[in-house]
Amino acid sequence: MMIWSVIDILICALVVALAMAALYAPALRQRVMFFIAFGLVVAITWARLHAPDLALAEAIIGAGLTGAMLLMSLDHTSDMPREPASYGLRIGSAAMGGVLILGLMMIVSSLYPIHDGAPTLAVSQRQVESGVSHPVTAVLLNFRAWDTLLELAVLLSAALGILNLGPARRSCGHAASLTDGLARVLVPLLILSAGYLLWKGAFAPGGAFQAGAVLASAAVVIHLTGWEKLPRVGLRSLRLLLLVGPTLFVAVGLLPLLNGQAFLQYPVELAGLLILLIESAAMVSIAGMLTLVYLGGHPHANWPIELVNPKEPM
Amino acid sequence: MGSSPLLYAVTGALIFGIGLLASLRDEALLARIIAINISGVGVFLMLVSFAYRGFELAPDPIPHALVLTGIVVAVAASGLALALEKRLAELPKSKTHKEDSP
Amino acid sequence: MNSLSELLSVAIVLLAVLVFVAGTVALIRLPDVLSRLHAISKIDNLGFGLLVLGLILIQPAWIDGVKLFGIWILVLVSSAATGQLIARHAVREEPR
Amino acid sequence: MSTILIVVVIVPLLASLTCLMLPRLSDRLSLGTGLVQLITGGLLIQSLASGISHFHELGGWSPGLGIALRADALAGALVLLCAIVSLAATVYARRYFTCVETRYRFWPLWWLLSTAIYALLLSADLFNLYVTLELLGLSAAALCTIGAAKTEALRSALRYLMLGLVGSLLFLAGVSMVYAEYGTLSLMALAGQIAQTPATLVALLLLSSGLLVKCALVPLHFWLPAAHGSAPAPVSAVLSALVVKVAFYLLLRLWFELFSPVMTSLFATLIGGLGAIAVIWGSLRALTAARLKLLAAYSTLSQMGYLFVFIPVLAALPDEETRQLGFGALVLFALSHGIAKAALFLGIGVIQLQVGHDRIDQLAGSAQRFPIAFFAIGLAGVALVGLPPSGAFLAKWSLISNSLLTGQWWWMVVTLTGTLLAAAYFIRVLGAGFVTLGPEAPVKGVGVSLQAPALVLACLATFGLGLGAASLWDVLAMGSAGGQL
Amino acid sequence: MSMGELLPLMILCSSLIPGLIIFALSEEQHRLRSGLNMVGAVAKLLLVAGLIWGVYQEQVFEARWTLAPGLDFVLHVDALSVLFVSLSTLLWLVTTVYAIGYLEDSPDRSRFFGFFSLCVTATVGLAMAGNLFTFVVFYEALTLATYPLVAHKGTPEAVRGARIYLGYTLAGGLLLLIGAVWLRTLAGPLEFSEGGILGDIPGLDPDNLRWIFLLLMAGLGVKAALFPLHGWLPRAMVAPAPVSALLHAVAVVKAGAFGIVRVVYDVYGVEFSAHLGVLVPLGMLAAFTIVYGSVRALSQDHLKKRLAYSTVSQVSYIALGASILGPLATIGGVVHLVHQGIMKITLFFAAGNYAETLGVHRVSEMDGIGRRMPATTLAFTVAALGMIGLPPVAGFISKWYLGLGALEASQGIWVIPVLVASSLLNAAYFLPILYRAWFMPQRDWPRQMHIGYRGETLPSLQWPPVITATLALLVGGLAAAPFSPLEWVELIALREYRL
Repeated sequence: MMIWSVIDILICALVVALAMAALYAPALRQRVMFFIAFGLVVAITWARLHAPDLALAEAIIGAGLTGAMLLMSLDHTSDMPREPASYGLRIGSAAMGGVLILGLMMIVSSLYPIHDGAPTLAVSQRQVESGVSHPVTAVLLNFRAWDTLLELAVLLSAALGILNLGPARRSCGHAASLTDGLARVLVPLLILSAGYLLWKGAFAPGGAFQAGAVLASAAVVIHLTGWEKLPRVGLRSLRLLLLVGPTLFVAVGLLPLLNGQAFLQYPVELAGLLILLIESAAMVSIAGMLTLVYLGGHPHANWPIELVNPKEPM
Repeated sequence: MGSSPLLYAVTGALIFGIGLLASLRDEALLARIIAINISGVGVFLMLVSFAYRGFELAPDPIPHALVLTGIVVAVAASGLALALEKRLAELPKSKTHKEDSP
Repeated sequence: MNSLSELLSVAIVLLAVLVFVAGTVALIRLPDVLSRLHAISKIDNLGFGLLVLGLILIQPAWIDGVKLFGIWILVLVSSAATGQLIARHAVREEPR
Repeated sequence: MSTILIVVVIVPLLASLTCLMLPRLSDRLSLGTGLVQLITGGLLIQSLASGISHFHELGGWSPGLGIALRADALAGALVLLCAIVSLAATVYARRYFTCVETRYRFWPLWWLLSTAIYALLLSADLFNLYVTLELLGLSAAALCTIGAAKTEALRSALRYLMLGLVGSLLFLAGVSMVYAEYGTLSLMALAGQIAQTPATLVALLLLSSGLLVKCALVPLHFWLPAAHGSAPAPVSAVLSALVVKVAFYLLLRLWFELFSPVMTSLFATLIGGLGAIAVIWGSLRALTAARLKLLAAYSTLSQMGYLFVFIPVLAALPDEETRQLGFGALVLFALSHGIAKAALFLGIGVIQLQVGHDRIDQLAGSAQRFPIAFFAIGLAGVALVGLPPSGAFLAKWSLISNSLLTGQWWWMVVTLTGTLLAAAYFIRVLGAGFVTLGPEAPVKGVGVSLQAPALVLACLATFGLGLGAASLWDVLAMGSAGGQL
Repeated sequence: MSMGELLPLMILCSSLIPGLIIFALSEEQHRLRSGLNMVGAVAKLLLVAGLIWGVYQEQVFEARWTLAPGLDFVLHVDALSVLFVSLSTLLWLVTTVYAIGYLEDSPDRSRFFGFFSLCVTATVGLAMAGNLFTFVVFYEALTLATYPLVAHKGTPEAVRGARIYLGYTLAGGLLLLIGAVWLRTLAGPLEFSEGGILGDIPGLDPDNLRWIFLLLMAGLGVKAALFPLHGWLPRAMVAPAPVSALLHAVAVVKAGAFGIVRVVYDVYGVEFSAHLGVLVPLGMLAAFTIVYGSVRALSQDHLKKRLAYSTVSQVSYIALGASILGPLATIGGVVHLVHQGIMKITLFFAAGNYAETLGVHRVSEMDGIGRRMPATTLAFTVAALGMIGLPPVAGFISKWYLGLGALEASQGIWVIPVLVASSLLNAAYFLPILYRAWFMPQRDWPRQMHIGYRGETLPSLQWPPVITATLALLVGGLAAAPFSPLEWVELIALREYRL
């Protein structure tokens, strides 16, 4: 077992090193690169800590999508040379920060050993009633379904916020015929694996969020290769795309209220089917929302930059 | 066997602290978003390490669901912040005036 | 560490590590973009290929072996594409 | 298993989704939703007053596993406050945003913000509170940029968003510490178990600092004036009246229900001290603010300071009975500030809409041109300064008498200087407004329905809460399920 | 809701409801507005008459409303409150007539009359307040209602004057608030009761009570224009004449004086406060203010400012009366509350007439005004003589009783000279005006208001001063009549001293 502790130390050292690099590298461009690498190493950490769902999510969303967004927004953020704060201030804040972090680390270590709390037992006992065999999906979509619904609302609010922030990023134009070929291979593969991830979520790591993110990455690939001939997604269908996930989730949640049960209390025998239904709708919406989050603006808005309905009061 | 999750928890706390400190520094927005994401990962690392039940036992699923939700929320927030930044960069550079002046 | 296949896989993985190290050293030492690009893509196809081969040997179920092989193909495709794009960009920027 | 809680939370979410789906219906739909929320809030308060405590386990799982919604008197009172203010702001927003396209984009985000507020008020699960805080921060930041957002509005929305993220992160770190130590996230289960250990103290500090960022207590307040000052009027009304107050509600929940054994008097005095600085500093900045909205935002800073001054006084109160009364005064002050501040912002919005700017020194003649709006601003000023007819006066009366009772007379001095300064900056506004324009100035009237919400809210803050305050105390006394709130 | 509870509320609403309706009226509906005003005023007068009759029959009038646990909103009518209510109601009727005439075609009249009625509601409410909490509520409400009136003209000086006024009165209100809250925490609910309540509450630390008394007096002193706190009164003269007439001669200033009388008699109890030794400093301060006010009035050329300083000194008579232990001094002080109101309002009416009709603002421009406006100047003369203290007019009676009271309480040695000195000073600043008005040749007036009617000015401007002047004469002459203010004050003193 000694080998495992060596690997743990290695991973932790790598994670901390990459974090420091991502925070304190001189140029913004380098920081983004280090951040993407940091995301991948964190994905490995989740795998090491027996959290495959999180490894998937971190790889796709943490490193992939966030990294892509940061790269895309690199071009319009000027690398303003920040004059470093006075030497004393930097030393002072570093020292004070160091003390705080050390204190936090000691406190965290004082929490161990973690007593095996009641929840793990409760989840495994009630697992069979949840309709899915994979515990994380059970917690996510049944036991704590209210969190997931609100999370969809968070995504929706981010997407809506972005929708009225002016036009989306221009696609990068026709880079090379090679990328067309690559995209023509990748996109169907991504869509296929998204479906697989969604369906597998019931009994193995996977589920709506990972699948939605994979679909969004397909959209990123399309945006990068600048495919103009794709049918333009109409505004109405874009709204519908964003809506189908949360609306279905709320509808399914409200049904049990009719016969006197609690909100989001799926009938036990139908639970598996309902969860799959919710997950597929959620996948579509999440894909739409994450794509919008990546595009950073309204795909159809052709507002000239200054003209943003000026007669509208502030 | 209990040693390894402690190591991850402590690393998580370290990263959370460093990320938070960096996010409070007055820098380009991109740098601050990276800092916030990193400190978010730090907290998630603490959460997941609390859920680890050793090599044989299955870990506690609840923190995993929480962290999954956290990751998605983090990307939504970063996306909105970047979109705001893009919009700010596009708008014509009006004279940067103090908030109080008319 | 008893059966033959485990011994063989350890040897191959060691070889792969060697290639990784060589590639990284080359990346740091070599002067211009194109040759460093060459080092990177060497790591992806040769080093990673050896690693995958080593792992396939010790996989209990053969389906996992196929999956690993699939992963290798994907890495190959993506590294070739990115290598080509970076090279195109480097050539256009050459007179800089 | 009371379904009224579900109605309170789900109706705005459904409204947001339908407004997104059918934009043409969104105006009428929003009005309907606002009314439904008001009625539901009223029913909730009424049932709480008759002693029924509301509880709803989502998904039918016991709180150890699933999440529960819970409403006690404090939550019920704030739900009613939110219902009233958001109805008024909804009616106002229908007239404020003249361009239809902006309204179609405004409504979905508006109702998402309301969902976040109601979900946060009723939730009884720590992580769920994190998610609702995040939803609150994001939708509020998104709303700040509605309409023709100038660079200043965008920059302050961005700063607001970033600080909101930092605050949520601190809160999440606290949540993870609590979960590690006690193994459960449900507030009810935690209420009994919290013990005095170093890890719990650090968790309390993390949770509190996260929330203090959100309700802009002095050291962490610099984002508030810009954000509230440059957002459109209905948004800044809800931001100042509700969002800041909801974060304070969470702090109350944590300090008095969960972490009461850990809550030392030193901590309470420190908080009170910061509150006192906020009161004085906010009022001083409001005195010198150039624009009306900035003045209102700084006044929010100082009024929030009062809420924190209540904390040490309540903590030091000896017996249970006076503590309950003191707590009623705190809630009354929060309610009356919420409603009055919303009235003030809506009134300022009217002036800004017509005159195009809200600089205080060029407000001449506004008393003539928008009499209703200016009267509403004056009345709201009465409630904000805490003069007799308003509920705030009763609350300040009880705060002063409690601070004298507990011998901490310095809180009384802070309250009085704060009241005087508040009176000073309101005189400045009223004075500027009363100056009459020459006869030749074009007296362009304004639609009544744009000025009506401000007036209704202002009257509610002064006369409604002033005279009806006694009933609030018996609701609090009857309905305080859970914890010794 | 028995008659006992309903009547105080009806009195309040009789000016509140017209006020609120008037707010909603547009500018053009001036006939409806004046009608509403008059109806409200007359209705209030009738209700007050009923009230006087009821209180005379020892009937209890009280309306109670719990605002918060331990804090009750009480309207309780006793003899003292009837006196002040009847005074302000009567004078409100006369001032409304005057204001309608004065603001003939000026802008923003709906706003003016709306706040005007609110202000009277606050004054009447203050008079009928049953406990210190309600008193503070109405005290602050009065401040708020009067601010827009003072700033009515909208000129920069008006707004500045109003700002200073609000600054003083709000600060005073806060001091009163602290005193009230502190007393409330020490002594429980402070229901006003004849003879004071603090006397028989055991275990109250005298030092605290002295501090509280100081706070209360400071708070009330602002409105009662005691020496250091009187600064706002002269500056608030920028307000239109009806405002300075009703408010700064009757409502606001009297509210302060009434408050002092309430606190001394019905909260502390006059014996207990004498025992505490707080009355003598109050008396000293009042005496100094009397002299100071008169001296300052001498040097004022602006007519309304001179009247303002004279108000400062006259109101302190009431405080002086309250601070001398003895029924006669109390009678003198309290009855002066009524007399001074009637006389001072006449003076302000006359000043308003001069300004409105002839554009005369300064004393130096007033020579020969008697011939041009005989009726108004006659009223002015009667009131001025009353202020000096000559027998037939009401002023003499209160000064007479004050002197007797001081002798009876053996504090005559310093009170009598003060009274004599102030009378001489009054003469010194009123007689030259009278001499200039009657015996100097007429000069060309700055502005001639052209009026169709052959009288000297508008009827609605001319009659109010004459009415109040005759009232002052009647009250002075028939002091011994059954329902005269003097008789009523003797009834009050009787109850206060539990004789």
